[in-house]
Amino acid sequence: MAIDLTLRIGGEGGEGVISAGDFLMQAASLAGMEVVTFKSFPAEIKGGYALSQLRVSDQHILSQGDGFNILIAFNGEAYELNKSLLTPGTVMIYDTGSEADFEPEEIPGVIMYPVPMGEIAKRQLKAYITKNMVALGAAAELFNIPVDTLKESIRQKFTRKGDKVVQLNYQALEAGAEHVRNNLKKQESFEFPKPREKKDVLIIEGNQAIALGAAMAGCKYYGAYPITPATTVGNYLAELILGLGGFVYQAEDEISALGTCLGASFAGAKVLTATSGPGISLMTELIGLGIMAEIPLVIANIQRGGPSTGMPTKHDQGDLYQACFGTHGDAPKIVLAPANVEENLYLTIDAFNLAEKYQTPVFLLSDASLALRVEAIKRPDMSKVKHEHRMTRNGKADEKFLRYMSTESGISPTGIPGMPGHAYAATGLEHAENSGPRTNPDTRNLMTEKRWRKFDNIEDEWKPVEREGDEQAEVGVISWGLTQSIAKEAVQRLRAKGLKVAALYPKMLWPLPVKAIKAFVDSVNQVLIPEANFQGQFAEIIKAEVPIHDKLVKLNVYRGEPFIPREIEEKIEEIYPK
Amino acid sequence: MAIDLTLRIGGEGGEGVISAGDFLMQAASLAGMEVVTFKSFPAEIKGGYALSQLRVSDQHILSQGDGFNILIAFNGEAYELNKSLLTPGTVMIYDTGSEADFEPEEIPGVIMYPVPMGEIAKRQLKAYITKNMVALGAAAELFNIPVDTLKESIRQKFTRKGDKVVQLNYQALEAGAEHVRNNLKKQESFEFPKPREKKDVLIIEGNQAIALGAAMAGCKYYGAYPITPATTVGNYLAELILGLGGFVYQAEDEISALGTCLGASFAGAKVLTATSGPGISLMTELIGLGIMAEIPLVIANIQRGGPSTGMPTKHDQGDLYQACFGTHGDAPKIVLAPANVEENLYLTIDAFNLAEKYQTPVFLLSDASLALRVEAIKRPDMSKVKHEHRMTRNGKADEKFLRYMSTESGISPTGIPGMPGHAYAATGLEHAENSGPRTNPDTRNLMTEKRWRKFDNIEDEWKPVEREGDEQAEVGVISWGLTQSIAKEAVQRLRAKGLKVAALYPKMLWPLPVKAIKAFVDSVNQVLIPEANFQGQFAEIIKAEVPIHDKLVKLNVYRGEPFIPREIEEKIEEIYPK
Amino acid sequence: MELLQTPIKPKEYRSEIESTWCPGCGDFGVTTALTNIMSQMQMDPDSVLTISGIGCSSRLPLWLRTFGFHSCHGRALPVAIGAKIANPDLNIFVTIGDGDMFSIGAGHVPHAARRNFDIKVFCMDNNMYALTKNQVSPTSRHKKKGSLSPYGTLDSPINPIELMITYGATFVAQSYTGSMKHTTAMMKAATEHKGFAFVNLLSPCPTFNHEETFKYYKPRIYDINEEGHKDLSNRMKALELSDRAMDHYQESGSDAKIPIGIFYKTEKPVFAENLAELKKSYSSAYGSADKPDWNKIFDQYAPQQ
Amino acid sequence: MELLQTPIKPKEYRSEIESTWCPGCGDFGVTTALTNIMSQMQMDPDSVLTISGIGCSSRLPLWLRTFGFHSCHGRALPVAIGAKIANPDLNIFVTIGDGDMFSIGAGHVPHAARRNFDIKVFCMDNNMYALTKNQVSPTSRHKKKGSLSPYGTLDSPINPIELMITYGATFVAQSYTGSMKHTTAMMKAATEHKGFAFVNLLSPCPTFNHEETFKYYKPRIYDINEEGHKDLSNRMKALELSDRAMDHYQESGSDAKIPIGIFYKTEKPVFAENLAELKKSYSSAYGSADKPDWNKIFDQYAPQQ
Ligand SMILES: Cc1ncc(C[n+]2csc(CCOP(=O)(O)OP(=O)(O)O)c2C)c(N)n1
Ligand SMILES: Cc1ncc(C[n+]2csc(CCOP(=O)(O)OP(=O)(O)O)c2C)c(N)n1
Ligand code: SF4
Ligand code: SF4
Ligand SMILES: [Mg+2]
Ligand SMILES: [Mg+2]
Repeated sequence: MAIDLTLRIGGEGGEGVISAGDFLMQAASLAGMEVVTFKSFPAEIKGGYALSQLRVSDQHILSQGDGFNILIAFNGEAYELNKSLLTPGTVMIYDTGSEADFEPEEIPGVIMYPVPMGEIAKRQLKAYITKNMVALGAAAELFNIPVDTLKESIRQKFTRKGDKVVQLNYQALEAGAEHVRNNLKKQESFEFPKPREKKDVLIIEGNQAIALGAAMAGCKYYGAYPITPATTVGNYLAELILGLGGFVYQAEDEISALGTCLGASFAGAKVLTATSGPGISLMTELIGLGIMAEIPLVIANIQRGGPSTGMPTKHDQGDLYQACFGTHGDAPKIVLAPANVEENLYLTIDAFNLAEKYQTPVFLLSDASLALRVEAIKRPDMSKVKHEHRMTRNGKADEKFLRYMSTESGISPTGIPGMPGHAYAATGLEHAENSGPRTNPDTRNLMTEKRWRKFDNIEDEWKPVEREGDEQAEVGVISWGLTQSIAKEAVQRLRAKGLKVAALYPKMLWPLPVKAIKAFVDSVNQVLIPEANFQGQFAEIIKAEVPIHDKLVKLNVYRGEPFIPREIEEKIEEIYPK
Repeated sequence: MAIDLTLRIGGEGGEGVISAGDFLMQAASLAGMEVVTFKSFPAEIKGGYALSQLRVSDQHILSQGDGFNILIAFNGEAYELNKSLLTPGTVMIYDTGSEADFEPEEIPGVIMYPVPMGEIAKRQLKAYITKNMVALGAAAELFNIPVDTLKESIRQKFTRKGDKVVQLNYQALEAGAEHVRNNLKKQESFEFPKPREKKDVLIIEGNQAIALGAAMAGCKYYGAYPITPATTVGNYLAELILGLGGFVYQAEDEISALGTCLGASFAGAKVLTATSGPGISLMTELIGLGIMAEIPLVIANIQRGGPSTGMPTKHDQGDLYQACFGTHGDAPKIVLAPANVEENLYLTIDAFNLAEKYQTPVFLLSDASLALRVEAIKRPDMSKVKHEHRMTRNGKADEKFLRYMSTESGISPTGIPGMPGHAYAATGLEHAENSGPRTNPDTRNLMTEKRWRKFDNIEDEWKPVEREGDEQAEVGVISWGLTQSIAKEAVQRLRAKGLKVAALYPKMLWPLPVKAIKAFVDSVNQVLIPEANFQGQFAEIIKAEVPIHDKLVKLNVYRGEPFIPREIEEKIEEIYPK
Repeated sequence: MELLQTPIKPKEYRSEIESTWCPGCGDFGVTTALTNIMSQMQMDPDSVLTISGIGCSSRLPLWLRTFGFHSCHGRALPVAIGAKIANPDLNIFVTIGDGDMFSIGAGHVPHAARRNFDIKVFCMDNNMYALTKNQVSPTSRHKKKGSLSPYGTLDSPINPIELMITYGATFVAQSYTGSMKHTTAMMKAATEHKGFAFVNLLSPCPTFNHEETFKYYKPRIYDINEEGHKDLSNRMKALELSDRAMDHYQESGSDAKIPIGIFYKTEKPVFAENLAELKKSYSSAYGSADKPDWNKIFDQYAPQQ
Repeated sequence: MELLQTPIKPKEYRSEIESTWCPGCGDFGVTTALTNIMSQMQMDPDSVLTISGIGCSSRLPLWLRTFGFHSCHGRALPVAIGAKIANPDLNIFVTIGDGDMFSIGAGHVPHAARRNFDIKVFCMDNNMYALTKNQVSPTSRHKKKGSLSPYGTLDSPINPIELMITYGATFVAQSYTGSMKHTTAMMKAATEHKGFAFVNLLSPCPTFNHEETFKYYKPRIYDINEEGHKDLSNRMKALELSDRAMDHYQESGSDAKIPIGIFYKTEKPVFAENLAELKKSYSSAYGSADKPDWNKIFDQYAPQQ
């Protein structure tokens, strides 16, 4: 039988919750397992509730799962916050002894393994910070986690701190295991999948995938201002891009960050910025300039809870409206949204290519959960990666150059500083084909239509939608971003149960792939659109184009945590004809 | 028979085109006529094509009209740009003689009155700048414009420049009239309405009405940064508000402008800012803060052509999407749009009251044409003006104050610095009822729902919609902003012809008055939504809520000029069942 | 909310909201100094408005039982200005970070200073961005490492003291949160100053900044006022002194001393005074500002004969 | 586009787009000076990028047959920085107004200057906002009238020269567009300087500004370099000199002289040099930067044993 195990670690930020999870992740992929992580940081720098979750399987994994099989509770807060999920059949390893700040109740059917992790770390190892290792050691012993690979990943992380630190951590691991051997009896049958042949994978975090995708796409300039949860895109890119001849520029604010991106792109570079809602808000004016002057830009919005400063570390899909409609005036652009870490990488590459081809700003909408999710993805094959470059005139230097020539496609050949015979002045003013400012009605009409015409056939030129499930279904699910990966698991579960369910997974949200959505809607009796925002922003955007009002069921969470598959599954079952 | 006369003056910016129009406007209203003006400034500081148009009638006037009866062409450009509108029955007074730069062709049916305005001004009066007065004098003689009132308005304008200047202008006026008497023969029957009893009106420009409305609403702080076409709101307010104990603060940019408004409103003042698209774009982040911290704000967006710098002096209705959806996150707010100058005044007052009542930012969407439109409106009655004030707790100082208490209405009593026992720290972070930052799912859900609940019944609490026309109609028109005043004229013309036509005029665009729109849509067979933007932004917003996809016909202009009534009239006739 | 006892003790100026700062954070000293000063001056907490942007340091207003506004990153000064114009009687403290003030908020600073608003600005300068987990800020030394410049930044730092004097602030001082006495003295002098007052508070971040620590500062600090700088209104002298404030950043002069104390102080009419005068000249324009004669206002727009 | 003749004449640097400036506008002088300089230096127009924000002055790039970017209000510097980092070979001119630079763009200036990008900034200072029809700017004198402050502004002006020196610009000068010779000399010296160069160009607006006119400036202008200021790298001296640059704004000293010339000039590595060095140290990280060994990159993310 397939093994599908989810282990959650909860505790106070700074207690090693996140790093314990990372070691498990490393070890599991070293052992050739499939893995997906889910993490949640507190808003505080130190303290606050942190969560790290690992789902391992010998099969392909779609989402973070519905809950957990095993909880490792480092403190009372972790226990309290997860108590409701401790259902019969789940397991809890928890801190006990002299350092513990809580004492759990007994819950019928829940298997409890008390481990004095704090006490062992403090008294026996004289190093309270090894508490997470003691816990790991206990878990390893209980669930057959390959200790060698665990040690290997610990060694890699701590080796630069010296052998003493590595050994101390090994000891803590062993102490945890020993405590289990001496004091506890395994009362359930959970265990990690068996180690198997190592696959040729990369272990990548969401934001890291954007950074790597950008590098692979030929990005040579990244201008940004730090903001949670986007900063790490730049962290990952800073040295990588230098080795590729590019640069990460930390600007004085987001306006400047995007301004430098516009300048660098105008000068010919492929550019990226990553930010979150507040940063996008500040960039709004210059995004409009990119649209008016037709300058390629890739803008990653790692969404967090809004409005305003909101919840910087929490999951939310509330910035879709802004991406599509935030700029003043009639302002065409492209909006993409990846569903998982692998898509983060490949859609980033697509974003660069679309930006170059259509000479336009392209949004990439990720979010705080996807930013931190770690997956083991297949090693990319660079020979299969395509690179688009903006069309330049390459004409004779003595031919008149019309930068904004109203071509049939709406895309006009451009020039790059340094190219002879291509000099032109870009402007945010309405302009004539030669780029000179002009406000007469005919020019205005010509240019407005040209700017929009570029995108007339984008849905056909680039198939931005996937579909799965029954050709004619009772319920069809449309979702976007991280929610897709969760909806997918729900849909597959229901189909396994024999329900006639289908799903549509648009990767491009704007311009809306209307044809594909129309066709999908026609093929199902009800449409469920689950989204992690209050308004149901994508549902509304679809409704404006496709009259699904009667078929539509919205499902929204806005609590700062992603959907779990079961919520979508249950909603579909609820609306499914009985 | 009713007199309805439209006179257009066209020429180079700086030649007195606009001031000639203003004198006519003044004179006409002094004579008790109904008047509406339409003006268009060039983008250049000096030079460029300027247009001033006056429509006078003895009946109530709705819009700027379809074209003109009389053109006064100061130069060749004005002639060229208006040639196509010189249809049989129209009249052109034009510059001729030694200073003229053009010679018009004869157009069959068009009556031509050559007047050497430049020459008379330069040679006879030795003052080329009086050219516009010579033209006015000629027009006065031809069309029976009351010269006394014209002189009176000239006197009022120039009196502080000294009597010599006044006399010179009088002479120019007389010289123009004399030229007509001596050289031309009236060949048509156009004339101004007869002077009648003076009405108790105010002559007000669009932006001036916002300024006056704000003053009447109790605005005590205006923080802004100059931008065309919004700057004049502040110009009009600067001294007025000082006399009322308030202040106009010119900030270093729009971000700062809105930041100061937030601070002033937090401190208890009623505040306004006015800007245009680029300014709103920069304010986006702080608008979100106003929403999250629930701070009353009135934000007037005097729209111009976008995206980016676009067309600063041109008409456009392209910022509706941004007003409704521009801020990151799920961000509720109110969006109003006035249709004419009088509404500019009263909706501004409403905006202040709504901001206070709902503790929220309120947008007022005007535009570059409405900004410059002049109307004679009824003198307001201050005793009828209501003032809402934000609800404060007024509790005992020792009771626990929960600034963001989740009340049934969603509106929470607030406190103002200086009030004992109300101290709280506003924050853009998600927060608990006591205003402390909090990110747990329950609090998040509670607060998100509270923020939205405020607006659940706003359509019923404040009837933001007018309707006119047949109860069951073949065609129903929905429009917003300035386009309403034009659509109204079209609808009334068609109803006079006996067509079954109705119209809905929403004054609040967001939250969308869904009930009224649904009821209206149900009562008509087709829906026409004319808008001055490319995407049909309001139509799309409606479609998302009300499935009118099959009934809908969009009509869009995005050329930088408002609709004329005939365009809407003809479109309705075109889709009207034959 | 509890009723306050008179005299109000420092801890009564603290709110019920618990601090989220790390143990050992330099910013605790600023909170303590501020509540001490308010207590010493027996300020009515309901007349105090504490305003911040975003950052670790900017959380400070949340810990206080005064009115507070934790606004957006970089926007504390505009918010403060609006509040002060709307209600000149408020005592306004701006409590922010080096990044908030001199990076994203940099554009507001010269304009706030030159207008001489009566606002006290306390900048908690930890020489980097803490809340976003370790990036360089405008006050970071050349070559400092941050998450976006792990090789050491190419940038050279700004000099906050010199800038503020140049901008026209009428009170400019520096202190170090390792010395509660000096910090309190400087913040109090600023609070007592009438006009735009700026205190740069060297406030170590033990979690992320392992260079500019308490240990680093302690031996380097010296008090310029004690050591003879008394001619506080001499702008050129203040500039010269401030010019040396960052010498310790130079690789060559790494044991250079770090000046704390009042660099500059001058008297100038504050914005509110100028505005009050202006308002007075308009006060009878329509009868009275409070109960204006509206028809007198409307008449201005009526066609006149 | 016409082929260029060698040597390229000044007027060949002009584009086909016609100027919309008013007759008599001071900014014409800047355009002329710039085309003269480019011709004197025989710059390849295809290697020149002229960048501006929004304002009358900011229209300048449109009149040139170089690459140009008429960006958004206040954003010329960030755009210039991005372009310069992406292509250090470009010759970058930033041509903007006093409002664009010191009001809405104020936050970018210190950061551009302290990083010493090799960019030439020519600020056309007409002491007000012209394009929006007469408001005060940060360089407007106290009590100047503008449409939003018809009673005369309450603000005191900033001092552009002093600010730029404080910010770390490595070349700071002032000129006056009434003197084509001096304007050209200053702009040329800036262009020849390696590093961040700033020239404040007193450039009257005859349409709206009836105070700071050509007539006003002419008798007040004096050349500091001719009158003895030679020790250009002396920062303190430069600050002292600049301190007096706005004396003519004081009501008491209304016939004070107005200094033009080079205030400050120093040598410092430019950003591009530091960056080139940094890049070099990473250049063989993956084989080569141009043709990297991608598997070497991917290996960094592979679980290792
Ligand atoms: C518009 C915006 N951009 C970025 C951020 C992320 N951010 C929060 S605090 C901060 C820097 C804070 O630095 P500083 O002001 O020095 O405060 P510290 O944390 O060091 O006390 C940044 C970049 C934000 N909140 N808003
Ligand atoms: C975001 C934004 N705000 C405001 C404006 C309006 N605006 C255009 S130019 C200008 C001021 C220009 O002043 P300055 O830079 O001194 O140029 P000048 O016209 O005096 O040459 C303003 C406020 C704008 N274009 N964009
Ligand atoms: S991270 Fe640094 S600045 Fe922030 S609270 Fe902790 S110690 Fe203080
Ligand atoms: S308004 Fe002034 S600055 Fe603008 S073009 Fe005319 S003269 Fe020059
Ligand atoms: Mg800091
Ligand atoms: Mg200017």
